[in-house]
Amino acid sequence: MDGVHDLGGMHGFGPINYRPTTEAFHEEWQETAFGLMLGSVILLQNHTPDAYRHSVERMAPSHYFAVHYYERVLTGVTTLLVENGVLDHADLERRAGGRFPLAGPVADKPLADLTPQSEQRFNKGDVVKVKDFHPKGHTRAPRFCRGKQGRVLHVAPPFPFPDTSAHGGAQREEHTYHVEFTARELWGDNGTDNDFVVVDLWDSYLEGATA
Amino acid sequence: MDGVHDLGGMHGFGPINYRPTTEAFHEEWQETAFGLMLGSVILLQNHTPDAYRHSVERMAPSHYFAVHYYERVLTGVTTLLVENGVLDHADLERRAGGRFPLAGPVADKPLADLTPQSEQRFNKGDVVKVKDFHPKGHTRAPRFCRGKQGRVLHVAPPFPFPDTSAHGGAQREEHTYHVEFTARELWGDNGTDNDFVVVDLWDSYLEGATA
Amino acid sequence: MSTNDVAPIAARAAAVRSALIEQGAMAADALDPIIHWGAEEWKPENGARVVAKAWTDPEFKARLLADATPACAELGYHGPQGEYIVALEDTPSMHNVIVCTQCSCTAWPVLGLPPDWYKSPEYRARVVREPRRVLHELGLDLDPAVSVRVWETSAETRYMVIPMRPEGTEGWTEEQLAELVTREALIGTALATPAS
Amino acid sequence: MSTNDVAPIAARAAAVRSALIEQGAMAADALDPIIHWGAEEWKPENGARVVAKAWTDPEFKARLLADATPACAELGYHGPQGEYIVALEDTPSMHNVIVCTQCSCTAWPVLGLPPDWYKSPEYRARVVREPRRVLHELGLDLDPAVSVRVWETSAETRYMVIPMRPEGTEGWTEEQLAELVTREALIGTALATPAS
Repeated sequence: MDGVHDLGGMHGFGPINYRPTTEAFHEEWQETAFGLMLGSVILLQNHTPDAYRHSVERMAPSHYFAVHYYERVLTGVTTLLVENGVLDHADLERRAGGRFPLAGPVADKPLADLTPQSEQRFNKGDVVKVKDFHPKGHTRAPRFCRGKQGRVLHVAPPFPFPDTSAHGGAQREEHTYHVEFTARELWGDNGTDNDFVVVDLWDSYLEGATA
Repeated sequence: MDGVHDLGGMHGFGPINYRPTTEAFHEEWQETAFGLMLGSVILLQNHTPDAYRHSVERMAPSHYFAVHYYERVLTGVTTLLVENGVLDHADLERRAGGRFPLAGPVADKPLADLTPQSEQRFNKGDVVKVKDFHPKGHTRAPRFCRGKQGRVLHVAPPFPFPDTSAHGGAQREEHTYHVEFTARELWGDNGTDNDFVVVDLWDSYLEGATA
Repeated sequence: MSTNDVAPIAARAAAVRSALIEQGAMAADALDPIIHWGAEEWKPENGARVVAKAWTDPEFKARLLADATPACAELGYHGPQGEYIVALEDTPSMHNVIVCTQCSCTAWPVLGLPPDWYKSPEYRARVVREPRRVLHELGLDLDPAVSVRVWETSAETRYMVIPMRPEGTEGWTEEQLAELVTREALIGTALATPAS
Repeated sequence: MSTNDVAPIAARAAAVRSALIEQGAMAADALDPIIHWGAEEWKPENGARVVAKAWTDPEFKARLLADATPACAELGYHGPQGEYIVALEDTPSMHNVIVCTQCSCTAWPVLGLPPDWYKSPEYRARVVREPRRVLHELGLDLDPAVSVRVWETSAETRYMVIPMRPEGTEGWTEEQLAELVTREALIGTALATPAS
């Protein structure tokens, strides 16, 4: 989906609240949210990290931007637990003593029309181009690199293809590639000569190109 | 800027709260916000609607999505009044009795490297392509049509070029064109055969193309 | 953003107004005429009158479709956000609908200030991408054979839709016909329909 | 979204937990080991030990750069979000920095759970587009001649940065060297620096 979660390169964001800290959790509910996120692997049939990530992406943008990371985690996980019939939304709201906003529904026809690629099609050094596709469902091709050309730095092992995996589809595996893009390719005249962004991309997202 | 305000085609937004009403304002502060938005034309030297629109775009995304339209209006106008030295932010917060969040600063080097086009380069029926540019500052080429091809339906009169006008630059005028894009061109396999989007685009945003 | 200590929006609006007045930058009643125009003068009844006249006066309709700005001015409708108005004629094969995805531009003199739903992120995001689904949700089901043009108000053109004249209104007066045209019909999320 | 009637987040988290326990879907202590691992076992001290060993043991470094997953496992660091770890070596001409723009993926076994700043929309949006400016704001000024690679954690590879060993640390023990490597150095927003 072209969602507000796909933040790479977006303008309008201000200073980073950079406070190096050592503790993973600041409040107990954050521990619970994290525990549920990992625990849901056991609680949910057909659970995948991709379905979980998509559940967070489906949050209303006004909610997504307003809250702490672990509120997004809790919202996503709870949405999956409710959608899968493990928990009842009304019961949760009764227990919580107020509204419990969940993420929005999965879109109709969430999948892009991509051709599965079970074989490794590219090698280190190859020039590739990211397809300019815009599925309604989950995808891990960041919008900032779609339609852009880069060079394969490294071939990673095959991993389940998230666009189908997030939607209960086949757990097919495809190689991913560390594709290096120049800042000029990505950002035009705002790019700098010696800045690069490396994006880890599944084979289906790519097509061959020439430098 | 590639900002969250540039909403056309973004996924993850839910049902529209469609309540046809007749009154323009529901609360008095909304009237004040609207009055100040138009009144700032008189209060501000070098005021342009483009600078005003950009002031709203510069709001923090968490603020932008959390509030009513007229809070965005008030935030943008007040930001301009403070930036131009007409009002003092601390004084406003004292008067309001709390924090008064304003929009973020204008980016460095906000302008894209576009070639000014004072002459009408295109005519009805021409095929054009929107440049795939990503300035840090104000622009009125929606991101969803950048890099896409369309057909000129109509040539509109010249109007001040917003990308420069918003940033105190030359008030140069350029023709705008009503450019029709097919849904398939914009949205790929999610498009429908007989859906079209017409975008009103300044000459500088476009280049010639062949069908 | 932490919202706990943010001043109420009404207090913020009042702070700006009072600061401008006390500094002498603005007269105490300076905003009154602006607010009056926004609340009372710019309204969809104006656009409805334009549509009704176009339905009944072929020469006016021709002028309206050729250049809507002077045609609307004939009826007294002009001013801010109406500097260049273009009228979009619905036909049996083409439905038009208006949006402003980046802010909420509208032809104030003929449509009035935009309604909340038109300004919502939901409408702005969705109608360009899935217009038929949005229209369906808003109560307007189009025949799949009818084409849809979504007009994005990205520059200075301000649009108004001329909906199709409903059947069964032959012989109605302009005043009667204008009653059929809501602001939503001028935007294109509704049709002009006789009161049932 | 109207936020007035939303239950406090702590109450929402407790509601999910209590519902799962009372329904028998989950044991009362089922989350404890998960939370223990997140809070105590996955931590940047692990990655710091990996870096210190790479600085002092050329053969380990060669194995780490060739395939970091088994190399980290040699030291006992493996597990969720560490299924495929890639180590990125900083050099005098190349600085590496890690981000996950779409969520907040991190190599938990060697970096620990990500810090709040790494998960912020501000970091996620900005570092791919203006890395030098972001690094400057975070206190790291790079020579313009040094190239920057920003690694976007968009698939299943989990990265860790091997910062350059600071000068003047000849003869230090692995334990001493590991003290120089913060979580921020493993992400690439800081360098490994001797305590001044």
